[in-house]
Amino acid sequence: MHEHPTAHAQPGPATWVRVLVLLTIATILEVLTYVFESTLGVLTAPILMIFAAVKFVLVVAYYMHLKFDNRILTGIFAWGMLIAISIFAAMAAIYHIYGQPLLTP
Amino acid sequence: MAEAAIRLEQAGYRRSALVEWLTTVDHKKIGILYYWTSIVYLLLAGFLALLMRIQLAQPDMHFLGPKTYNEVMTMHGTMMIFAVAMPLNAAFFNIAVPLMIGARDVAFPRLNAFSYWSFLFGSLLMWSSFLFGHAPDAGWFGYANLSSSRLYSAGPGLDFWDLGLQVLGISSIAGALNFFVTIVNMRAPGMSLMRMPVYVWMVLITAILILLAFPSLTVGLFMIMFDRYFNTNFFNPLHGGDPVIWQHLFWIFGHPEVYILVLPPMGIISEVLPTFSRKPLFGAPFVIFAGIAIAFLSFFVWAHHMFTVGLGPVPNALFAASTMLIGIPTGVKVFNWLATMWGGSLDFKTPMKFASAAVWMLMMGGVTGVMHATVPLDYQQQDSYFVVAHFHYVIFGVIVSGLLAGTYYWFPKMYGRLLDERLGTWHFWLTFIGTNLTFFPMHFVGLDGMPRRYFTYSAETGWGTWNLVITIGAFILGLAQVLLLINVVKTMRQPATAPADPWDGRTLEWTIPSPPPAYNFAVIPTVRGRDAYWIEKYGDGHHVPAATDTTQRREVHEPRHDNPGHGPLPPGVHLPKPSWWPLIVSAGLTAMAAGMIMHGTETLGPLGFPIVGLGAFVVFFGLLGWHFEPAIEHEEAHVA
Amino acid sequence: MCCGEGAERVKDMRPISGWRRWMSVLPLAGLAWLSSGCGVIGGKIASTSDPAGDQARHIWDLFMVPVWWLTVAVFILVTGWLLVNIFRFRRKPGDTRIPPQVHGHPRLEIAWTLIPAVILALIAIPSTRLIFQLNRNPGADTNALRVQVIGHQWWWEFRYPEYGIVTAGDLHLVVDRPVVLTITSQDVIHSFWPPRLAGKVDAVPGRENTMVFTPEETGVFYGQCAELCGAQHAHMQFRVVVQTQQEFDAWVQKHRQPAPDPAPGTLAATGKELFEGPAGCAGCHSVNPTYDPSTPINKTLMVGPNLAYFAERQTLAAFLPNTVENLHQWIANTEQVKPYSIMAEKWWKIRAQQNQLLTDEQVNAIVEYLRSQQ
Amino acid sequence: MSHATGHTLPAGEHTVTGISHNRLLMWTFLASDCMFFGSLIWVYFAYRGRYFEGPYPREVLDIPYTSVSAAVLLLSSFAIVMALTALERADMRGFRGWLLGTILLGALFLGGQYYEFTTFYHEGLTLTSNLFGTTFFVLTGFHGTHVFIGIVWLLVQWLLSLFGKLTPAHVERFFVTTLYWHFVDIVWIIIFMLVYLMPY
Ligand code: HEA
Ligand code: HEA
Ligand code: HEC
Ligand code: CUA
Ligand SMILES: [Cu+2]
Repeated sequence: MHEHPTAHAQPGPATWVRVLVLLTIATILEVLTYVFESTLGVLTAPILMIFAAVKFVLVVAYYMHLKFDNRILTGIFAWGMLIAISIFAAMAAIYHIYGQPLLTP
Repeated sequence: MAEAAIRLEQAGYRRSALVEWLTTVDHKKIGILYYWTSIVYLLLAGFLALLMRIQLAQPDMHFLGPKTYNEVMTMHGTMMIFAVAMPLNAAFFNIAVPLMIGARDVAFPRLNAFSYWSFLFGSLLMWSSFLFGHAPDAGWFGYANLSSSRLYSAGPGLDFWDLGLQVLGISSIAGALNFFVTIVNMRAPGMSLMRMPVYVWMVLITAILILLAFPSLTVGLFMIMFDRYFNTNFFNPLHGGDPVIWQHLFWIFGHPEVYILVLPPMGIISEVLPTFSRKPLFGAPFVIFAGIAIAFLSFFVWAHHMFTVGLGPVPNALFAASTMLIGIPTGVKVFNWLATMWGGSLDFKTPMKFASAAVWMLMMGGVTGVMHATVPLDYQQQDSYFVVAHFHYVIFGVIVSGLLAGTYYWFPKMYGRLLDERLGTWHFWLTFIGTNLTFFPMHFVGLDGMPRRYFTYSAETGWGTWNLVITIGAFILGLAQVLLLINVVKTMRQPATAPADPWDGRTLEWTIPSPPPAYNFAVIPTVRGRDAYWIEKYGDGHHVPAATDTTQRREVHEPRHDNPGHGPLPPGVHLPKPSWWPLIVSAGLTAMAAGMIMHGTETLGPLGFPIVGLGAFVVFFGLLGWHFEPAIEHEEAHVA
Repeated sequence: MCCGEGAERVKDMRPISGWRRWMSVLPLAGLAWLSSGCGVIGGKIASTSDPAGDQARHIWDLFMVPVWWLTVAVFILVTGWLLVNIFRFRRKPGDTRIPPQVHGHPRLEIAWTLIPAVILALIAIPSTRLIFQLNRNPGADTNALRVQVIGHQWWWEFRYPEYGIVTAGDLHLVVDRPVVLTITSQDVIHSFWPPRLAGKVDAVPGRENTMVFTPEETGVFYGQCAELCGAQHAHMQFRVVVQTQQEFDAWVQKHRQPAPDPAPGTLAATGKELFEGPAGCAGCHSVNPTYDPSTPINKTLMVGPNLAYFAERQTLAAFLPNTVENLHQWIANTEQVKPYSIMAEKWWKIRAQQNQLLTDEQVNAIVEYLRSQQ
Repeated sequence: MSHATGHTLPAGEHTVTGISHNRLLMWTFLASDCMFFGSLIWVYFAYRGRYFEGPYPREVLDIPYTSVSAAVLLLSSFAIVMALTALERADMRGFRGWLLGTILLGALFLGGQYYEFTTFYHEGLTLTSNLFGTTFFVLTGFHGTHVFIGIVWLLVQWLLSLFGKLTPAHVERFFVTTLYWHFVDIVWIIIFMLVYLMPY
């Protein structure tokens, strides 16, 4: 079970800076997506989600060391995310696909 | 080796008994605290049930008024779930899990104490609502907007409920984190996951369920709090709010919650049946996997409590299907238990009686669960006594019976004494008969259309006859629980002479004296299979019993030593140090909740926020103190 | 039938002693008793086992076949196996034998995974079919009667938008004619449940639910609120009056007009004056049976139930028989009759505080007036 | 000194997995917190568009402003990971510098949120004005509370290090704090995308 320190290059400030650069670029692209919302149309939402997911993964994998750390931790966090996401996907379906419209007060 | 060490005197803390209990971080003591607190609550909440039963014994009774009835009913349900079933389970987590995995304590002993004190204070806070004449009265699931609007539930009753549950929720989450880490990180060498006792497996799964289920309740309770205190619109239809959102949040928590309650007792059954059948658990990997499957599925069935809310046919059909799926792994468990007994040498000691009855009652409650999952039937059954029958069969029949089995089974590990068998037999039979007499006829009145949460009914409904039977059953059931107390009192008067291994047990807790010394294991054992101790005693075909394998020999059946808690520490063992901080932090937390409740009242309103602030202050400095205090006895006061 | 089966099974087992044998017969005998329906359930005003509407009938049929009989099968399997275990493998005194240490049997595991799966499928398929049938698109029933059902703490309001009629407490329906109920609430969540006619549907504020069924017998049927809605949740009944088409038409005709005013000088006329004036009833109650049918379902007409043709009603205050004595009690003593009700809280108590409770004569006059509403 | 990624346990601790108790606890807690923020976010979404009176999101949300605060929080994540590396290398000056930087960036974010909230209040968006106000303030408010707790926690550690009570021997404990801080950051990544940028 014990994972030996892997052959990954020991991450250090150089890695952190690189990740920061990527994060900044992703954020800029995100805001640009928002600006060009009308041109992108229905694509806006998925594009935004992809950028957010990229940022999310970068922080979790590098800054939070999951990439270098014991796999168990990745498993724990991934299961938490998975359950949360699937419940809320089901909720979205209940509310926005099958849901009867609510009354206007 | 242990012999020699025993004669030394343990240095350090000799405090008064009271202080010792208040500051204890020993999982065994915390387990006992949990145990007795929840047993007292069982009697109190059971007493409330008896009040309800008197009121319902006949049509048009005038024993409890409508409001009082609702308060009694709500407090019965809420306290039974959150202050009896949850903490009674936690009691056995504490009493048994570290012993079963061969650990000296839990991973975070002080956090463990914090869980207990938060549970105690949170539940006392909620009980205290009776003293102020405003107990919560919106049912245990407090449906919005009845619960979320001061228009429909005036007075602080629902505030007690909301904030009390927040404190209890924090207690549960802290406990779950603790046991998760303990089980993952602190197993004895050789105890791989698949060699872990099934009970420990169920506790692990339960911890995960708690961690993933409670946040949703917390969020919902915050919303009710905001609606009540700050006039937000979460559940206010006049501004577009949808009360059904609360139902989703509650049942996303609430359904996993019922498995949080039932999985550990199922684990107890999975320990008791093999022990008293002298056979290993049949298909243990399947039983474990069934537990995992139940837990996973339980997150995707919540809307079966909402079939009549109007979600539409498609969601109803899907949730019905996912709900029915749970019957399959549960069936796997039931059949494996039955197969465990098959061909065994069954010794019907009291724990075995309760455990076998629980298997049967799981079937009884389970099949009515499947009827509820059959949506059209649920259109008739929902919110009727049929549901009350269903869940009392699983709750009383499985959870309480399972925990009573655990009580008789592990009592030697709590007190070094064996409970009386004859009284135990009486206790069992009265409980069994009482349970069925109380909860079986509820099916009939349910099918005859009696809705739950009715404080009275008229004679023309024809519900009177069976209700009388139910009431009689409830009194028998109540009487039966008194026998447990008598049994304990009688047993405690006798000397503590229980052997280390009274039942010819299979797991590690039976290798150490009853009750175990403060440090549990003088030498941490090495584990060679799921039935770790059984293998050492009798072998299992692959392994030679320890008796002939000198390399594995350990001191078993070691005689009890007087006052083991104060024996000397074996070399190299560090015990966690008693601490006041958990108690202080819990008190601060509860003060914050109490302040919030005051804020909602007219008379004490201005005091509210200052007390919240004071509580926050206590929590903050309590945490600092906690942080600075060395965690381990004899440890240099190094600070981090 | 089940009884015979049970008895045979018991014979197969090895009885140990008389009382034990008796103990094992008991549950099976009880089961037989239950399944034969020996008066354990049914026949009462609220029984789901005595359907008088198509929805309740379909549900009861599904309950009996296949659900009940499959349940019996599971019951017999588990109970039987458990009893065999208990009697056959009980440890004899002095027996120190260690039984064979059987760890499992993968093929058995597969079997008892599959068998329940099959049983569940046998339940799930007809169940799903019935779900969609019961939730059928209400638009299809062109000849259906349409009624709006509105829950209030603690009474039911019924609006017939097609006729512009509003009433409370009694729901008038036509036998063999489908009805589409549109259900909501104007305060907290309630649940509309006429057990002999249909299942229940929640009345949720801010939501509009529908329920479709066809009453199949004429008569007066009992209904009640099934979702905890506050102190008087138990006293939130209604009655469904199922009539022939002619009776119903006559009822509608009558209700398009208010009841004629009481003759001047009678006690009832005094009552009317009181009702509209000093007693303060008209602030919450209307005696006009019609309303503007374009009113949205979530807009309140009046705080209290409509009292038009009150004398015709089956119940009073959603739980009492509608008798003169009860009505008198209600007006004179609202707080005692139905504590926490809005009328008690917002009218009776306030009047009591101001020492302005109605005198006995005044109450009599109002009772007389309301009884004249027929 | 040991590297945080190297699974070196604090002195005296032995665990089956090689993961320290604290680290395992924190990750488990974060998995649980996913459900917490998940619930808040979906309630926000269930009510999205059910705003019967103004102000409406697009009237009040100031994207350029919030983009900057989002960047500030990202930067704080960077700062804290730099602090961690410094601590691992026993560079206490660097550690304190980066940690202070993190705290200041966090405070800047909170200040920005405070300013944003007050502006919204002036524009008529309050907790009770409509469902947008209710869900928006509660969601972002809970996030802000998490940030606040993080700041207090970091501040305590910074003070400890000033008095020499937080040393490179405590790198594991500090690592656990950074996990919490990063989590608060990733929650904001999601909120920023879903609440601010997502088209209405
Ligand atoms: C310990 C608690 C516990 C357990 C284990 C269960 C188990 C189950 N419950 Fe229950 N339930 C509650 C506690 C529990 N429940 C509570 C407290 C409520 C009410 C809440 C409230 O409203 O206040 C409730 C309500 C409830 C409802 C909502 C009813 C309503 O309000 O309308 C439903 C609906 O589907 C349901 C279904 C089920 C199912 C399908 C199971 C299944 O897990 C059962 C599976 C078990 C078996 C099926 C028996 C063993 C299996 C075999 C022997 C195999 C062969 C069997 C078959 C093929 C059928 N339950
Ligand atoms: C752990 C869970 C648990 C347990 C063990 C029980 C145990 C019992 N419950 Fe209940 N019950 C619930 C959980 C539980 N219940 C829940 C969640 C609800 C739903 C609430 C809601 O609708 O919101 C409910 C609802 C509920 C109702 C429906 C109320 C209604 O809808 O109006 C009824 C009615 O009979 C009932 C009865 C009983 C009885 C007779 C017992 C008996 O088993 C109790 C036996 C024990 C005793 C009787 C104690 C013995 C003590 C003494 C004899 C001494 C007296 C003590 C002192 C003076 C201190 N319960
Ligand atoms: C504050 C508003 C209010 C006032 C004023 C009021 N009522 Fe009521 N009334 C109600 C409400 C609300 C109910 C329904 C109570 C319930 O069943 O819980 C009701 C019920 C009734 C009923 C039973 C109706 C039914 O459908 O069964 C009668 C009869 C009645 N009121 C008569 C009167 C008379 C007569 C007066 C004046 C003397 C009066 N009410 C004044 C609110 C009011
Ligand atoms: Cu209305 Cu219960
Ligand atoms: Cu459930």
